[in-house]
Amino acid sequence: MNLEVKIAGVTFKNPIILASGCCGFGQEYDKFYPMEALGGLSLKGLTPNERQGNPPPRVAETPSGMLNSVGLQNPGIDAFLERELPNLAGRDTVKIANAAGATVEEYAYMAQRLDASPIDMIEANISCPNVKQGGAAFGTDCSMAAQVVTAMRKNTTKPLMVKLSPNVTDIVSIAKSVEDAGADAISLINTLLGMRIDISTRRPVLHQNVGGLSGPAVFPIALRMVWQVAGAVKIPVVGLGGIAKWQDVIEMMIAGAKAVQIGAALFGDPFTPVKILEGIQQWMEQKGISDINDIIGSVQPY
Amino acid sequence: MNLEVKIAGVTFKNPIILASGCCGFGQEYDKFYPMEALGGLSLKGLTPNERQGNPPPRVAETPSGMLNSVGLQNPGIDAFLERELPNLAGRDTVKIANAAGATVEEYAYMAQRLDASPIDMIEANISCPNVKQGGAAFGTDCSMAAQVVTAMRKNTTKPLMVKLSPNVTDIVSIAKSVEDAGADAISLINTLLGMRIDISTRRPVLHQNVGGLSGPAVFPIALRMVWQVAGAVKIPVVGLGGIAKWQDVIEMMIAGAKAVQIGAALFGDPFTPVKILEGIQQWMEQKGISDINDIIGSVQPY
Amino acid sequence: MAYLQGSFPIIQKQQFNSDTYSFYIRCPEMAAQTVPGQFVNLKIPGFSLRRPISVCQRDDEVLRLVFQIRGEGTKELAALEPGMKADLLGPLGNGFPQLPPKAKVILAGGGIGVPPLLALAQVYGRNATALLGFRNKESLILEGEFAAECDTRVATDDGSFGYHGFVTGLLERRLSEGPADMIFACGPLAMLKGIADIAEKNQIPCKVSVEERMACGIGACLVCACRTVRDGKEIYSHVCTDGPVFDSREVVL
Amino acid sequence: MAYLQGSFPIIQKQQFNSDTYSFYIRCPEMAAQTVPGQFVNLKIPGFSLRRPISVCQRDDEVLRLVFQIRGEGTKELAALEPGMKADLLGPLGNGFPQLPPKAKVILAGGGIGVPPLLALAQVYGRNATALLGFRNKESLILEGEFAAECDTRVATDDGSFGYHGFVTGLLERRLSEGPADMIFACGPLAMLKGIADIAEKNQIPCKVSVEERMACGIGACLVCACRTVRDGKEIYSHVCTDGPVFDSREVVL
Ligand SMILES: Cc1cc2nc3c(=O)[nH]c(=O)nc-3n(C[C@H](O)[C@H](O)[C@H](O)COP(=O)(O)OP(=O)(O)OC[C@H]3O[C@@H](n4cnc5c(N)ncnc54)[C@H](O)[C@@H]3O)c2cc1C
Ligand SMILES: Cc1cc2nc3c(=O)[nH]c(=O)nc-3n(C[C@H](O)[C@H](O)[C@H](O)COP(=O)(O)OP(=O)(O)OC[C@H]3O[C@@H](n4cnc5c(N)ncnc54)[C@H](O)[C@@H]3O)c2cc1C
Ligand SMILES: Cc1cc2nc3c(=O)[nH]c(=O)nc-3n(C[C@H](O)[C@H](O)[C@H](O)COP(=O)(O)O)c2cc1C
Ligand SMILES: Cc1cc2nc3c(=O)[nH]c(=O)nc-3n(C[C@H](O)[C@H](O)[C@H](O)COP(=O)(O)O)c2cc1C
Ligand code: FES
Ligand code: FES
Repeated sequence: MNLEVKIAGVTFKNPIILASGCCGFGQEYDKFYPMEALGGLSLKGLTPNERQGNPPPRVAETPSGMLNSVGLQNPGIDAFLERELPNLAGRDTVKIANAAGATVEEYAYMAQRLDASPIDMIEANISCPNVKQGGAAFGTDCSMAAQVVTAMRKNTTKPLMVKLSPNVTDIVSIAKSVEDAGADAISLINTLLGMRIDISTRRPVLHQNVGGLSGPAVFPIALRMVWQVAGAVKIPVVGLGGIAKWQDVIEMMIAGAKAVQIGAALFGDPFTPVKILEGIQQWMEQKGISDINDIIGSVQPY
Repeated sequence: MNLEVKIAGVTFKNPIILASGCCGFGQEYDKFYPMEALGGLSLKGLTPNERQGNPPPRVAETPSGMLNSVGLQNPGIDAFLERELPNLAGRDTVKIANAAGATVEEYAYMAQRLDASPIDMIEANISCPNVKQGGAAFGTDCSMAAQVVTAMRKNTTKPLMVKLSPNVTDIVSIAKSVEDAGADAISLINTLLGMRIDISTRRPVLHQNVGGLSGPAVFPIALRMVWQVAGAVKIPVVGLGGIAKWQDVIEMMIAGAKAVQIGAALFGDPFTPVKILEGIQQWMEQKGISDINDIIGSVQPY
Repeated sequence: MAYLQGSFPIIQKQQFNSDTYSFYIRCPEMAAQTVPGQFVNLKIPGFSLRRPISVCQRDDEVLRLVFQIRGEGTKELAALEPGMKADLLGPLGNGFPQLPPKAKVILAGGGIGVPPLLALAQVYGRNATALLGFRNKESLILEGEFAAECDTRVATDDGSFGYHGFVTGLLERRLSEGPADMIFACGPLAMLKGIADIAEKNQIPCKVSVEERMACGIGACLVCACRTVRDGKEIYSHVCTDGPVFDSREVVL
Repeated sequence: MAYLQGSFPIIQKQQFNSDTYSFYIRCPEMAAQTVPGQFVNLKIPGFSLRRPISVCQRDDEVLRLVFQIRGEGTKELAALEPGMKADLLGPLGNGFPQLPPKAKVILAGGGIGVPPLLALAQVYGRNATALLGFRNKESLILEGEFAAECDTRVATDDGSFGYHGFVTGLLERRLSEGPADMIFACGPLAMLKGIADIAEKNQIPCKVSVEERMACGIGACLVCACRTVRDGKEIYSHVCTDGPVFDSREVVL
């Protein structure tokens, strides 16, 4: 049975990737099961300099989901390359660096720094809703998104995946813009902007007032966008948003995703990725599917 | 204890309105409890001519939510005025006609027809994701939204509420456009575009492929948008999207909604509005709040 | 008529085979109003949408529901035990039209479409012929209970019990024995089509009970659309209020 | 050290008052690894996020959790009964630092912050002084169990039991009786601030256990931020891994 998928020249032993911001720099869930079980890891979002992120509270519960407003807390690219990345050396899973910046120049700088690193792939995060400068602004405007990608493309030959924001009127035109600007792959979705208010204090639950919604609640939106984008671009699409069980992965892949990422579901059940892999294999066996690639984009729309 | 709210000159005995498309023409839930218990009813979306809507399946289940793709099935404005509206005569609750069209001219025509009717308020639905022509297109573009409102405004002196789509990059600018064009109130949100796929048949669950997501899953998104819009316009805002319990109503009102609408929650528990009213009253008593208007927009953001 | 909704105790549970269950639920007010062919909309904790399940039998106090595990919701439902409560909304739908009890009727059921016909078997008794189709012997349900009320004939797709073949075969046979005033049918779409065709050919009025995905169950949301032809015009009727029982010449199967 | 996660049986349940409960949960592997001050992250069906609850006591087989109903999640939790299972992830967090058992320590707890200190009372025994604050007599918990281990003094805000006033008052009194090697504190923020100030004034090392909303509980999501000062620089540490126990001079309360 083949679970291997290829994205932008990178081989993933299976299509299950942990989502950025939900698995630190890979060490935490490695304490439950070896990271070698996974197709890949999208590491915590990085910026040129250390960021402390937003004040707490940074998390709120919502029906079948959660809001976060971490705001890209990270040690900065230098500390990452010196202190964190070496811990992943020799570990047999695809390592993806998730990178963000406050300006086009910062994105370009991130690409340049990562180009010289042993990272397998770069994921440009143009969709973080939790930072004031840059972040989402780049992901909600076609020309800004293209500028970021063009600038990064110039500075790296590493496979470049661009992560899109769902907080847009027209996801397809953003996707086409980043494809045209030279992206090798697209991942979507990042979080949807949401809010909760504590009725006893009349204050927002999040100190940032608003935050990013993720978890099963957003799955139908993510699936719709993955389907729309996969049908409109030629580069591979990685689907995420609300995946919690193996059926969700099959749905995403049938819709056109070549691989998927798993975020919030880890917090409820750290073993989600392992259970999903088991479920997928059982399903393939039952259905007599020998290669997972055969189901990608196999949806038959009306 | 005062639960009365005033929106665009119309008095609602309480802030609980049933959402359009979820309560037919008011008769169905009247079999559980008299519609007089409600602040108002937003009736099934109407178009100039009869519409049969989309082929089934028209509904799919999602985590804490549902997708629908009804596609504005309705008997047309004539049949509504002749056969349906008379059934509501003398019933003491605010009757809101929800109107849509495929062109600006059709919207204008709907306003004109409703202007001459005993309806209390018009809700312009510029946000239906389930129809090919018009519908969402009007709600996702500031200038088209404004055109619709301007055209309707010319043809009616009835209070005109405009219902916005959440499938946009910038909800605030759409809201401002319809305010500037003469809307008396804004209601939001309509449904978010989503999808589900049946993995055994590899076909979308909905015959329309995609449909509108509603239910508790969308509540945090709705709340965020209501808060943003209420802070940006001077006309009253009616909040909806995912409301299922009294706490949700309080959150919406604290965020800035003057009233709320309840849709999908009715399907799980038809008594939702009645239970919500009880809950609100108990809470007000406990907190010593004598007028519900005192909490509107009382959120203290960080 | 008012709709009723509430949580009612399951007083008895039967398991017929690996995936089919029967629940007896005490809900006197609802039971008293229910007629054969109507259904209830069942709320299962953790699921957004209610599940429509036909009433199999009723008395003054109790509704009997028979259902099959088809997905996550019915799986959860099957895990309920006597003493626990079920949240029902009902009675819903139009039900089967009522003929004089002496009318000669044919009850044609397939698989999980069989249970709703049992109430009719009780009404028409020996004037009814029940034609029940199942995949195989293992999936056979309620045969004894039908046989106690009326002339009952069983078909299995694989011939492991009764007639080897489909309900349509049993129907042709039954009609060769004599006329009937009406056919009531419930089961998979392919079966309903076959039954409707035979009814048409033989000029026998035929009522079919159809399924469609639902939300409200009471005509408020319009999701449960069903193609029907009325006055020569094709329209979308709604299974929850215009149905689930339609005339076979009216509904586009 | 590996994290553990699984569903484990509740073997005993106690109710202290209208809203406070004690669960004993059999999870030998996890219990064996747990040190005082650590916590578990508890999954409650129907809720997206786990709930962090401190370990109150442990032996080789069993963890004891004491919790208060504060919202929907803890309300559901309180409805679990012996025989049912609880989904735990743990042991999590750093725990209290270990001093020689002969060290003179002060355990300052307020309300639902009291339980995690019981494990310390067992470690330090008669060398510990427990200062326990409650709103009133009704909300008093675990006093007898502390008294069985160590010198125990209780304060209530309304004077309905023990000292009339706050734990800070008890602490001033205790310090007037003689020195201490360390203060361990757990409770509401206002109390922790008061304790930290007194500790600072008296130059006694003070460790406080703090709370923050969590998701993963293991350092992977970075939501549980907590302002701390390290090397003169203010940064956001994370309660689930850098804490929940912080030095009172390090954490910005
Ligand atoms: C009027 C009516 C009467 C019915 N009577 C019975 C009965 O007596 N016994 C019985 O076993 N089944 C009956 N069904 C079918 C039953 O409703 C479905 O099997 C059930 O809803 C499946 O739910 P699930 O969660 O197991 O499946 P899932 O596939 O997980 O459900 C997903 C969604 O699809 C809907 N759905 C799936 N299959 C059907 C279907 N066939 N019809 C309608 N909605 C569906 C579900 O309600 C749910 O909203 C009836 C259906 C209708 C419309
Ligand atoms: C390290 C740690 C140890 C704790 N130990 C205990 C204990 O031993 N006994 C006990 O009764 N309580 C303890 N708490 C507090 C407990 O976690 C909260 O009371 C509980 O999460 C409230 O959940 P809820 O669903 O009832 O409240 P809700 O307000 O409905 O919860 C909504 C969300 O906010 C979070 N939340 C609410 N209050 C708190 C809080 N004070 N701290 C962290 N998250 C919160 C919830 O986890 C949930 O994600 C501890 C908290 C932490 C961080
Ligand atoms: C706590 C948290 C932190 C996140 N941080 C990042 C990040 O640093 N970079 C990024 O691209 N996405 C980040 N995300 C978004 C996720 O990678 C993912 O796109 C989103 O959560 C949807 O997937 P899910 O529903 O599976 O969680 C974060 C999400 C969460 C919940
Ligand atoms: C079955 C269904 C039909 C709907 N039809 C309409 C409609 O005709 N006009 C309209 O403006 N909104 C329509 N809506 C949207 C709702 O009025 C509401 O905006 C949305 O469902 C979000 O609210 P909720 O989460 O409370 O359902 C429909 C929603 C549903 C579920
Ligand atoms: S299910 Fe709502 S109209 Fe039929
Ligand atoms: S809760 Fe995830 S890092 Fe602390």
